[in-house]
Amino acid sequence: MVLHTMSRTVVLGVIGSDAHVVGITILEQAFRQAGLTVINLGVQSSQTEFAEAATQHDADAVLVSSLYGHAEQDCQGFHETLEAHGVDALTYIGGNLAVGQNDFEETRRTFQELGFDRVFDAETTPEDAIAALERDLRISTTANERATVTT
Amino acid sequence: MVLHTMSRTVVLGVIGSDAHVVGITILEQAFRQAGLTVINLGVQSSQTEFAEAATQHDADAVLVSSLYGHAEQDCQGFHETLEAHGVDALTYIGGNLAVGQNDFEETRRTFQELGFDRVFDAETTPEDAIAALERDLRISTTANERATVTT
Amino acid sequence: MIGDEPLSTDELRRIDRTIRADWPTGEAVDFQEAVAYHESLPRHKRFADVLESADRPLLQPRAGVPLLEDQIDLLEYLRESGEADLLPTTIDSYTRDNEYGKAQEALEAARESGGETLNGFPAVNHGVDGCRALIEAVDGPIEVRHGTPDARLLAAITFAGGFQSFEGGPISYNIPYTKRHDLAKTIEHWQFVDRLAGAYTERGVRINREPFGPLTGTLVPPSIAITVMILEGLLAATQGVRSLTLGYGQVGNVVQDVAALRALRSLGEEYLPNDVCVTTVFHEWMGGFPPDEARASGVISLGGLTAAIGCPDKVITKSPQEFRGVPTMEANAAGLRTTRQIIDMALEQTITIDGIDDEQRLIERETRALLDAVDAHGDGDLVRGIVRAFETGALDVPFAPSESAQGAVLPARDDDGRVRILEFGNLALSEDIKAIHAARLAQRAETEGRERSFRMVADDVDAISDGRLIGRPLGGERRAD
Amino acid sequence: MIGDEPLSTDELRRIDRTIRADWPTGEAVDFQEAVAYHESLPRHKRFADVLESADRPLLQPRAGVPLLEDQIDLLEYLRESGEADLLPTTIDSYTRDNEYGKAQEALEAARESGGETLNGFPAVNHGVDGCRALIEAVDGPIEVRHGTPDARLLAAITFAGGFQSFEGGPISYNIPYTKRHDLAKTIEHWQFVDRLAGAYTERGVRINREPFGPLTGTLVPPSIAITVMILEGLLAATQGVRSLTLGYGQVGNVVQDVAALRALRSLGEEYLPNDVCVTTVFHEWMGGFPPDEARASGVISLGGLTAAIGCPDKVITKSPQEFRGVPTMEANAAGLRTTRQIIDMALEQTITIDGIDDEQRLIERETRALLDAVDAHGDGDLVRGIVRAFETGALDVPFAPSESAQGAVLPARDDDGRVRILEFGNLALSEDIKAIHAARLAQRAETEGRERSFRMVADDVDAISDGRLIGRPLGGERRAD
Ligand code: B12
Ligand code: B12
Repeated sequence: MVLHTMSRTVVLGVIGSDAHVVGITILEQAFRQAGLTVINLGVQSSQTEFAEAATQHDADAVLVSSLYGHAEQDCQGFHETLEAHGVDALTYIGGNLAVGQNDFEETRRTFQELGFDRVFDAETTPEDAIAALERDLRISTTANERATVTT
Repeated sequence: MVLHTMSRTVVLGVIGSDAHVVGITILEQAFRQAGLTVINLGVQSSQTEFAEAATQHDADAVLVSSLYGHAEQDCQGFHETLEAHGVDALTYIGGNLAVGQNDFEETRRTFQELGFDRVFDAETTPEDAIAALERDLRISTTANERATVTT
Repeated sequence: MIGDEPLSTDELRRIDRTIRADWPTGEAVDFQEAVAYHESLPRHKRFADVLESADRPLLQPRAGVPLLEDQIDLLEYLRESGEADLLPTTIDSYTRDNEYGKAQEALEAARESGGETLNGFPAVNHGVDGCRALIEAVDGPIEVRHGTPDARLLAAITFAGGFQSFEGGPISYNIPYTKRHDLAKTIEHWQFVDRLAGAYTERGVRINREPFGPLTGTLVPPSIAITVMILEGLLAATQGVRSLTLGYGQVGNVVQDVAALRALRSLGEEYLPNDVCVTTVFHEWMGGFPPDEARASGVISLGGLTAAIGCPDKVITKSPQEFRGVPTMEANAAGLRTTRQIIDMALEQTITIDGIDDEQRLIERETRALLDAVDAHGDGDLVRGIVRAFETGALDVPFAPSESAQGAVLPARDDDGRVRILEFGNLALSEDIKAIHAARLAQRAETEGRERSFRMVADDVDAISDGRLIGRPLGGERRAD
Repeated sequence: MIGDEPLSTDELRRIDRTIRADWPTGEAVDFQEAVAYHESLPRHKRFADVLESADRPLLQPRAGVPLLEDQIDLLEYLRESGEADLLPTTIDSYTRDNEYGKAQEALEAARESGGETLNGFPAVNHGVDGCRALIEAVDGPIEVRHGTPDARLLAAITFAGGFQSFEGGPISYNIPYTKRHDLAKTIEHWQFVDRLAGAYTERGVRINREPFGPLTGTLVPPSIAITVMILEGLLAATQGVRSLTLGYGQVGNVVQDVAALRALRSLGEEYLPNDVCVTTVFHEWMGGFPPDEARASGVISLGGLTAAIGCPDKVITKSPQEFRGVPTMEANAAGLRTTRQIIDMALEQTITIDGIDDEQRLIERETRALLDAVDAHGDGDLVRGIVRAFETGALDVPFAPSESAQGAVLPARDDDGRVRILEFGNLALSEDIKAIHAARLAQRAETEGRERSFRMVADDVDAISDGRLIGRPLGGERRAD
């Protein structure tokens, strides 16, 4: 099966008042190498900034990063904000999503309920993220395939 | 309260086929410094050797050491052997008394049931052992005092 | 723009009044009464005295939870079971953003649910009395650790609350910690913090100040970190601070780390006024940790060993749970004890490593060059020099998220694992120094049979969490399996 | 008394028949068939090949449980989750005493209850087929580790069972491990083991042999350990062993440990015949551990760091649960990964420490003196020399429980934490070497303001478990609180 060349646009940023920039810097470079168009909002980006960038660049995916432990508070109403801006894109979130030594499955559920299509832990490599994007951004994606790349 | 000078005799040894000698070497020296007469049987001593030495030297206490994890098997019938030799002495056992990462309280119970007056873990210092001997070898020892030095 | 001048007493009073109005707890601050309170504290709770009179590296963890009672229990646990010599109180992220209202909501939620609604101790919300309750309940000296660009109210309340040590500075708590805070403004805010510390100092209460040495924590070249430390030290000294602890974050190459610690101490003593007591703090590896507690203990131990050789006055320890999130108190204490064991075993023996002097000389040359550039940018004023040097990129920090810095510098390890500079941007280093870095990195590129590129940087960022020091092309495989 | 001569084929056959009759499982051993079996094993299970071709120190834990299935699971776990390069099978204490009947009872009890009735894997009782099932199920090379003075049947069965590495030797598994075994007799028994390994070797199946370097594990002066290693190596070489791994147990002073590893390798290569491939193994601290997993990780890490500098071919790791008892498999794997992390981080950088050459020279001088003394005691025969040297105390091991040794040597650390000799007994060292030791210990005594005495030895025995390297009078307080 031949993969479609990736000429898709993704919006990437760190939400809330989180300043952990290294992860998205690495992701940005890797995504570009993989042929994606990347709009990197940088750290400390607000929900509105994500939504506006997604509208402006007609993004296929909105990728939210959060490391500092306040992701849940910062993402309350995130999908409503996107919707209000008319954004209909895939949404991912990744990083250290909870304060403390939580069970990741619980964390995943929390963020899925908030509306994210995929939830990634801090062990996610850029390759994992690209593999997920490659599958999700194809014209037809079966639910089955989607499940197998969920990390 | 003045402590009686210690002019008592103790038999010390490592039981079974255990060769860990360092602990009893340290204990022997410390006991001597504390004024005790020490009969050190060395490592790999049998129940009979303990009993015979205790009879021969009219020991006040018999101190068994075991590190290698076979103490329970090695001490089956130990008190019967002592009795058969007419030994009526205080008995202590100490060291790494179980194989693996066991709960020490359980181990203590096992060896108390085997008849030992006191059971010591591997964190026991020579000073702890001497303190216990000092109390137990006094003419009158109250049950209460005895409980407080149990380690 | 303000200059590098001591704030006048009037200015200090005026700002003090303004910022104390930012949140109701500000009202309770009374400087005179606070000085008397500090005087009532026993000697073993006086941070500067304990640190400056230590005869072996003291250990300090990071720790902060929302509720007062929990914070007391946590610190007492770390002191008793972790054998911590110095204690921290890490402040939550809302407070760092001066969002005291949000912190209050979260604090109340925590009081009700006991949940993890905040990633630290909201000291402003706890107020002077809350802080004092903490100081009194914990039997050791405690430092405020945060990451707040505008920490004026936090300082006013925690100083009055009995804390005698305060981390951060206008560069180190701006460049790595924020995107939009203006650097000049941040310096102005920290002049207040330092002047306030100075005012206490003049009354005999020596507040210890600790610029945050690790910056972005990720492959920061030693000379950049040391330059920032000296600049912040100078700014603080101008305001009357007399107890300064300069920091440095482990990069993982023992020779480079020991050389950096020595350069930090020697340049710190050289550049700072004589009446300032300079101490140093070594942070165990501040970059990405292995996602495995056992491997993390190995990283922590290499830090401890380095500290035993480099002999800083203080070591900030990491926990084996660093990768995953805020550690349990048991893991936090474990990081302390692992460090204590290896430091103490290594301290009792002479370990003299070759090549430290050469590396130290290189670090010092670079640092002097950067400091000279700041000076040149300032036309006689240090504040102006700092702001302009960051503007032009003459001074820069790798991975800096701040818009006040260029963030153009890219670091990479050389063949020996020492951190060198791959992209300089406008960093004010001479051509011959740049040539040294280029040569070292060319050597590595040759070893690896690949070009010098961002790929190397990315590999190096992951190397330690992947179980290596250098991000060699093959090392990367490990993570995938 | 037997001499240092190769056993004849007839003798080998005769003994083989006798000892195989000691326990029913002996019957199944068939040398020819076993050689063919070994030939069928894949290269990555051939111990000597894997070890001798490694390009960084390989890691090996200790591990043995009674039941076959459990042992398979344990080793596979250590290989996968612990990333062990080489695997062990530690034998139980009854087998070590040749009490196969008792081992059988305990094994059957374990099969019924699953309980911890044995402290290791009773390989003789499991027999050739049981051993092969283990070799086949585990995807890596496995060594037999035990402590058995008379290991003839154990060797016959485990060699036929597919094991290609076997720890121990007539001195190292007698002097530290038993009280009453006669040394001459033990040497005779090991001649059989080594000759059998030699017979396999001649057929192309190179069985790796590993004398046990740490001896009593407690402050053993390096020259004593190295002397024993070379003596056992020579005895084994006489019988046809061609793959020899000489061992050394960490004492905790980095300079002394690295010097000892270098001396071990260089003297090993010098003294052993050219056709023997000599490798070295470093044991992480073999003495008393701290009763705390966090502190134990610090001790383990110092071992890893030392290994990265000393570069042995193999490292035997400890677990953070060493103090309490046989570790859980998780803790065992943790010890491996902590070691791997610090070794790999340190290996990628140059760490050149001063003073190693001087210490190495001293160790080599001492070792040569001891070897010369053994030679002199032997009137031309090595076996006689060894037995007599131990009888007179010309060669001796501290804390030796064996009646075949004087056990008169007492070690203590000097002011730098290096292990020196306090009481020499009759140890065959020259007066000038003794003077060096005496001077170093006198210096320490002065530092501490106390006499050289057994108290120092006792304090040193406890020092590492108390969180220190040297048993200073004050360090002792720690344990009490
Ligand atoms: C370096 C670091 C810092 C630096 C950051 C510098 C900077 N500006 O970037 C400094 C020292 C300034 C810092 C500050 C703080 N930090 Co910090 N920091 C770290 C550390 C050690 C490494 C982070 C890192 O750079 N990793 C390397 C990069 C490459 O990995 P990554 O960020 O995880 O990103 C990868 C994946 O997660 C994934 N990913 C990330 N986002 C996304 C998004 C999507 C959509 C996908 C698919 C994948 C993905 O892909 C990336 C590439 O592989 C981590 C702990 C750790 N991981 O070891 C703590 C850590 C993240 N920090 C933490 C905390 C609490 C803080 C502070 C709040 C408090 C403090 N200790 O001072 C402040 C926060 C300041 C702020 N306002 O944000 C906590 C978070 C706690 C939690 N969630 O429970 C951690 C886990 C440490 C800990 N154990 O306590 N920190
Ligand atoms: C050194 C050592 C060895 C040396 C011993 C050399 C010698 N001949 O003495 C060598 C390497 C030869 C060895 C061999 C073995 N060992 Co070993 N060894 C140790 C080690 C590391 C230190 C022991 C020591 O010397 N401690 C220092 C002394 C001063 O302390 P101590 O012995 O604990 O004694 C003190 C206290 O326990 C107490 N005490 C002791 N006895 C008594 C008695 C009384 C009455 C009282 C009051 C107090 C008391 O007071 C002493 C002074 O403070 C321990 C682990 C540890 N503790 O760190 C393992 C350990 C004891 N060994 C162990 C094992 C399994 C073995 C072997 C069976 C297998 C193997 N690994 O090869 C063989 C056994 C051989 C045999 N036949 O006995 C296990 C025991 C497992 C268990 N119980 O669950 C341990 C715990 C290691 C482990 N975690 O697996 N070992």
